[in-house]
Amino acid sequence: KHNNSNKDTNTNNNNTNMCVISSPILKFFSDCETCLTGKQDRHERLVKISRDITVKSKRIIFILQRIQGAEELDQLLAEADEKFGEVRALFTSIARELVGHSPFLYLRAFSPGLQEYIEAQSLAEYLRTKTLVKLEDLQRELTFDIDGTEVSILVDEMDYLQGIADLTGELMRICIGTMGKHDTLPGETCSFTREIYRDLKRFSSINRGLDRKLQVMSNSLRKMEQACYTLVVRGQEIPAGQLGEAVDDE
Amino acid sequence: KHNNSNKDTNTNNNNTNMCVISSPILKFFSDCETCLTGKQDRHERLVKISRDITVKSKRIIFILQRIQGAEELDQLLAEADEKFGEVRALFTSIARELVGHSPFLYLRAFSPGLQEYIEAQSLAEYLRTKTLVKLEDLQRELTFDIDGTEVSILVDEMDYLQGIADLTGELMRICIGTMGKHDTLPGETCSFTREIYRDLKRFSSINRGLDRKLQVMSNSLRKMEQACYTLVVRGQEIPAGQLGEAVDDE
Amino acid sequence: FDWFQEVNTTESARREAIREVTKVLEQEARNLETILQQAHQVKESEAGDICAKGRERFTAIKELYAKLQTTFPLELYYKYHGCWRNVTQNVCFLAALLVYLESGDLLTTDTLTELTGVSMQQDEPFHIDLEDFLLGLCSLSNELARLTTNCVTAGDLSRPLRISKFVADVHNGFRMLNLKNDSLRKRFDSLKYDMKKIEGVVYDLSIRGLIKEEDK
Amino acid sequence: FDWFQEVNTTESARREAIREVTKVLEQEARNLETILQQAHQVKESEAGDICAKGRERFTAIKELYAKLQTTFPLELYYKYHGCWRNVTQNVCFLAALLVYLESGDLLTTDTLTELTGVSMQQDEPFHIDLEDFLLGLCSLSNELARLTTNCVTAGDLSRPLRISKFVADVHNGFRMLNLKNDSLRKRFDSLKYDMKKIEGVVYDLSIRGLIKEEDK
Amino acid sequence: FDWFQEVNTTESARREAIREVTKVLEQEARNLETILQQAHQVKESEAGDICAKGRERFTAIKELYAKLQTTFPLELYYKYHGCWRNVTQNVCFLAALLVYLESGDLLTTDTLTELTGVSMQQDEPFHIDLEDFLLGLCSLSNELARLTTNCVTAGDLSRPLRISKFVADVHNGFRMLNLKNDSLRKRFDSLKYDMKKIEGVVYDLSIRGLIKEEDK
Amino acid sequence: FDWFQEVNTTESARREAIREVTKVLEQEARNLETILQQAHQVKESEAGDICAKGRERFTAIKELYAKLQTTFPLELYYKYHGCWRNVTQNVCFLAALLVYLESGDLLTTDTLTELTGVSMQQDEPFHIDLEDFLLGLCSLSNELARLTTNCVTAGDLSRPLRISKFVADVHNGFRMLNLKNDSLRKRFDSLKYDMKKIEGVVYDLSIRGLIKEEDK
Amino acid sequence: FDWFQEVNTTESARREAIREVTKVLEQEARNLETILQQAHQVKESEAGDICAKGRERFTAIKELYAKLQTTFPLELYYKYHGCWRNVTQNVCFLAALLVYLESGDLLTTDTLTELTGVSMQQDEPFHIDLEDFLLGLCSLSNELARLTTNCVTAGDLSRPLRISKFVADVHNGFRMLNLKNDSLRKRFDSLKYDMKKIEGVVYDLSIRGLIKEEDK
Amino acid sequence: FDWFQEVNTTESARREAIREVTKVLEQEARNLETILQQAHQVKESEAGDICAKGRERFTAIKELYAKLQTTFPLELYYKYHGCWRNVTQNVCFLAALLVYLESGDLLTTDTLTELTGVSMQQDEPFHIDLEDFLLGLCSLSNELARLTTNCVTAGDLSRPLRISKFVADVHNGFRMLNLKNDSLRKRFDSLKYDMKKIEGVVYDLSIRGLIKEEDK
Ligand SMILES: [Mn+2]
Ligand SMILES: [Mn+2]
Repeated sequence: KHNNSNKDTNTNNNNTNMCVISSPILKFFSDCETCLTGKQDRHERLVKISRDITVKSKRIIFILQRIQGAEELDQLLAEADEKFGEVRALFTSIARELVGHSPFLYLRAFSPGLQEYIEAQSLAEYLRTKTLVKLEDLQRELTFDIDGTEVSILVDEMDYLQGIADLTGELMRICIGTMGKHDTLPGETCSFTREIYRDLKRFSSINRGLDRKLQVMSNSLRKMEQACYTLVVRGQEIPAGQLGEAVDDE
Repeated sequence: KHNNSNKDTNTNNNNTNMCVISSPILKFFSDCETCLTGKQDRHERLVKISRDITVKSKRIIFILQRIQGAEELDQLLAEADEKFGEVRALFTSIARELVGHSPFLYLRAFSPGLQEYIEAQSLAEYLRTKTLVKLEDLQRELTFDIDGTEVSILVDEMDYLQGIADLTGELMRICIGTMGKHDTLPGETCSFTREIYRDLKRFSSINRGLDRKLQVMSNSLRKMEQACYTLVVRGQEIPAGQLGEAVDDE
Repeated sequence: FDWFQEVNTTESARREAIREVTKVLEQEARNLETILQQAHQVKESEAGDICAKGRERFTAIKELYAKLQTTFPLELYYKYHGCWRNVTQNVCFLAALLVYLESGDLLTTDTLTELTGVSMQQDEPFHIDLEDFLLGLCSLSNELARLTTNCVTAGDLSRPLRISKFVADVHNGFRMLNLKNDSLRKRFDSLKYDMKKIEGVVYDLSIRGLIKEEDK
Repeated sequence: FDWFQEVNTTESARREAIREVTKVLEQEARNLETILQQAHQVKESEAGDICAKGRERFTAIKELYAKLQTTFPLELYYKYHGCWRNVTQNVCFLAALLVYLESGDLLTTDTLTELTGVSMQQDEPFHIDLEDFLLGLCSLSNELARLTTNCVTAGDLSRPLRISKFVADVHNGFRMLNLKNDSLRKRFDSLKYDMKKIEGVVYDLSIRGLIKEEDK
Repeated sequence: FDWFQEVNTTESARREAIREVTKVLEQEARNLETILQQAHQVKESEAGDICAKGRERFTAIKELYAKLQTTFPLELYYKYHGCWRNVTQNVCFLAALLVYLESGDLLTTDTLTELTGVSMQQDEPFHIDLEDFLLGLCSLSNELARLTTNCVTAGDLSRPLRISKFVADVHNGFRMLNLKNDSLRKRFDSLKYDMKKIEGVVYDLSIRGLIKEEDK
Repeated sequence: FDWFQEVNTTESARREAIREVTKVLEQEARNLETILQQAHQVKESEAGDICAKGRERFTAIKELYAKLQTTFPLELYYKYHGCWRNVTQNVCFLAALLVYLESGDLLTTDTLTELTGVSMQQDEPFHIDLEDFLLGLCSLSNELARLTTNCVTAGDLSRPLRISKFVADVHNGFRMLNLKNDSLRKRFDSLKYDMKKIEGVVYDLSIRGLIKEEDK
Repeated sequence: FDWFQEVNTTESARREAIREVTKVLEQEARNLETILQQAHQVKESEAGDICAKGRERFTAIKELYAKLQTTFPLELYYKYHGCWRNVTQNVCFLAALLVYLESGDLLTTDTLTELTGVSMQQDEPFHIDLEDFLLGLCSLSNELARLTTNCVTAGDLSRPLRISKFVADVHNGFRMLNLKNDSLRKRFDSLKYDMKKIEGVVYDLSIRGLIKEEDK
Repeated sequence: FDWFQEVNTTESARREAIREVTKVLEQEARNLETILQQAHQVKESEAGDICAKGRERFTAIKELYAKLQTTFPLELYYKYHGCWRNVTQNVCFLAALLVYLESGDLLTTDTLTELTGVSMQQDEPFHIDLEDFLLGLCSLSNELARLTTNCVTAGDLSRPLRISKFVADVHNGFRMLNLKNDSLRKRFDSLKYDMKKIEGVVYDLSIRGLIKEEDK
């Protein structure tokens, strides 16, 4: 009762978008509303695209996990490439949303998808060339020309490293899965992971996130080393007196 | 080398969907694949719709939070109803996805949206009729006729109670926000919350989830009681010798 | 809130009833497991008896599943699914183990339905969830890995190769699936280890020339 | 991974540089706050002097913001945003307090830009984030609530009503926003309490007839 | 292992029996709480009726405690103590609230024994643990803090001062204890907070001249 | 490894000895607190007696600190610091409260050294850590906020204004410090809150004309 | 509150006394473990000496258990049970290991009582809790798994098969129990794992023809 | 408060200085680790080169420890201990690994002092804390477990047995200690696990006849 000084202003902001906004304060807040709602909506749209990217990237990884012998590799990579095309289309939509906005402002919205994509891309790259995908190559793949503007979905080093850490998990699965079926892959993946691990270990305790990733990598590496060990130990044994037969068997 | 017994089967399941699947085991797993992928895809679609429902419901709540005097109520409710129409359309999409599937299997996908909707709906209902929305009324609103089949998006009691617990949070905001501007709302919301709390308290320690909700409610209730107390204490004071003036002021 | 009192009572009663049935079901599964565990100690040729005894126990299990379906409205299947998940996975595993011991084949959905009386059609009101079935198969390979070493200990040298082929087939099937990062994927990863272990046994036999040519 | 070494070094250097600047910025903001805090102890009429001193300090703040912009590539603004969020919210609050003390008006984006040298256009490479600005306004109402009681203590009975109107306007503005369940919404909830508190003072004055008719 | 199996079964049966009784006990405690909660809405003078109804419910509670003692050998008291801890704390709180509403006095151990039929002698085989009693008292002050504001809202201006004195006495008692136990120490801190809150209400009334001189 | 074993034993013995002393120290601090708490119930003029009694207790505390220094080699001060942190913060608070009640002044480091026999020179082997001292001061303002409302209730209307000025000074002192430490910053925020509360009391008195002009 | 204070003091004293005894008990258990650990390095035939030495140490352990029973009223057994749980589990493990090394048999409850002087009757005032006993058995199989590989390394090829049978029996016993308890179930899973490991060793020996026919 | 401000500034400056040195120390430790990690890929005979390179790096580490001691008054050792704990544990581990690779012996405290220039006398003002040393040894066994499998993979079949004996000795040493400290106890459990793993490798080699008789 003692405070009805602002009843008037109340009534004309009930539906903010329809009626004329008189006071400059309300005008300012009305602009804020537009800006904040725009942000929220864009965030939502990006989350949705990101989820689609995650699903598709995971499926690419599953395709690549089917590798056993060397001969199927090309076919699997071809299959994966087809799917990568679809993922690229999704990234184009993200780029379209980001025209004129900082990717870092919306990073939280799409970084799960981005990380899964990096995981898939680096796995494909490893199987194709036996090398680690480079951040700059990924970055080039994620730069788009949207109506004449160049839009980069900037890949943060930490997102990249997260992807690499996840990659070693997948390499571990391939190492275990192809053991005894593929001549070189188990050993190669193990050495490759060991090198990555040793190189990255140099940067430990710089960044807490990195340390967690190193821990994950270390676990995968140990599993791979253990598997290679088992294979070697078993192979070392040539039962006395049956040497001849064993050679025959090969 | 010692195990290449199944190389043959390997080669023809590389791209599972294209070539003929010979063995019955692979046939079975191929069916599994279809089933699991279908589930995953449906889950994803439901998550997306649910996020849309959450956003829209939150905005409805914000519209209703704008209430100050009694006179604006109708207009705000009308505005809210319009938005509720949009939300209902989204629920229809959910129902369409659920034809032939158990809502509980996908509950995790859409329950955030459902809870936020219940919160919005119960707030609107309270402001309209000063009563608590009934579970059966909500359930009726969420039953759809999809191409002749009746599909119910079943509302779990726990989802309902979660919505009610959140409702008391919003009532608390209304109580504080309309204090000194609206004659009856602050006191009414406080008593209403107190009744809900006392009624629900009877079921405490039956269910851990419910206990957490009761804790939230209890906090809101205390804030409202404190606010009402402040108003009353202040109003009790009529400075000696200025009695006349104070009455004038009203 | 009296309606809530009522809902609550119904709910509690239902959960209690389900709990009762699953408790007995768990006990039955444990008994069945004890029977089938004996397969580790006997020759393959003598497994028939064990299997026969095992198959008998399914009568009780079938009845319990029938009873379970009367404890709640079937459209709420997935609401209470968590209560019998574990035991159903175990039953699937045991059924698959039984069928393997009997015939060396993979448990089919039809046989499972025959044994438990429950359909595997995912759109039936009451059914066995596909994931539970697959998790049961993972347990099967784990048990077969143990069986492989034990039957070598017992002097049965022809089974390992057959088991190896069987598990490789199951593994190939699993590789076709798109799994999320869930418990199924974890179990699938451990299936790989089981397969390696079995292959190891086959290798051990083969370098000693203990595998007959006709088995290959 | 040598490139990573390099990236890491650049990154560390940048963060260090930003940290340096924001540290000084925080110190400057603290100094400014100490000055403006004196408003609680003086009459409104004597606030001019305080305001003048306060406005001077913005020269340093402006320079620091200019310096901040040289420490990293501006397109990475939101990557490092977390480093200066807190201090920027504080600067917004202090600017808003200064402007209110000077003129009784709400800080406009133009004035803020004038004081800090930073644009509020959200698509400029370096700008003041809208949310930080709004959080600053929440702090303002909190401070004004304190000012309201203190100026009554100091015998200044005409300000409360004016402050009350001002804060009510800000509150009305906030009510137009669609907020998520984030820190802004929390601060908005506490703004309501500040408003109640100020209204309480006005009420206390009005029942004692201490509000002049012309102020209403 | 048969003997173990047997022990195991006895154990399960006991826990089941205890669970049954405590479940009903919890229900009774909740009913009692619902009754006593009404004290927040009525005048002090009308509380008598509520108290009478509340006291009646203790007949059932007493019986349940008697029954609880028959479910297990009493020398195993502390083995199962965890099962009824929570509800006993709640019962202590409710007894203390009842006694306070009736007489304004602190619940004595004798009265508690009278109400529940359980001794508080810590060396009796079945007793109420001291800690549970003290935790109940902490809940009491929390409830009284709420009661204080609500009775002012309801226009009863004489109670706050009395509640304030009562809670200050309880607080003094607590301070003597050497509280090692973490949960008790935490609750003691909250008791302190409640006391301050009640003192705040008394202050609010004092400054507005709403406390009669004779109450002081 | 024998040498390690020995080190280990010494270590345990030391911790045990420290634990013994701090336990008694905690008891003494509790006794002292009980005495000083009475200040809430008496007029300012009668506080002298309480203060005298309180000062006496410091003899015991001083001795205990002396004893504490004999339990371990002083160069390991910070190794065991955690063991007496809490009690030392409490002692600082009580010393500060005592001094405020006696003289209305802020506890100086010299007086603290006089009372406890422990230096505050941070480079002395055994000293009172600065942070512990500051945390004690935060507790002081919290206690003074309570005292403020209680003395209004008791009809003592001249103290709030003086307390308000005192706490504002303490607050100003704190604001100068660049607080990095988390727990200290949190407590500083609560100091701010206490100050506002005390200002609120002064406001309440002001608007009712209960503050004498000469006090201002 | 004086009475409470008293209860509090008794309580502290008791816990202190219990702590003292269990500390020595832990030391004794560690000594015993060091002795029994030597079994990993010697031939089975030479274990007799180790066992004799181990058995001697139980005199001290027996005395300590006797002493423990004097530190508190026995009806409060389960109140303080947590204090000696860990060490008792360890003692059970060591007793079981001793008995296995001596005779290849499973520790009986009678032997345990003989060694420790404590009954295993669950209704005796002071007894060894069944769960603690079972957890000790789990530790035993873990140790035996280690022993199995080590004795193969040491060239003792006949033990693995016997250990394998022993652990399989223990495992079968456990499977009968309806394990609700979480920690026990977890340890049971690890027992399963140990059994498989031991079976693996037997397999390794079998396939290399290193198991004598008469051992089977 | 000026004095406080000053103390505060000194404090900040010291922490900054310590931070600087430990940062470089961490970098050096990481470089050393990268070098020693290569031991996993080379034959034992070629390790000499790696060790030589590794030993060189200790010159820098020694200097850094010397520098660290100049950054603060040494009697405040334990105040800042937390800042270099982690890196010191790492340095201890690396020193122990280096010594093991060089000679197959356990790092002695003298050698550690020689390498780092820091005493291990626990009463020296600046020393290496015993716990940090022990934690470093735990890391060593973990690394040796990895080394054991890797050197088998690399075809070096004679090392595992030697590593196994070494780690068993360390384990025996540890068992003597009365480990109260939680983190140390946890790490001791993992040491046990590492030992079992290494024993497993020795077993794998033994059973396949891959260990030469003279190595035993
Ligand atoms: Mn992955
Ligand atoms: Mn809400």
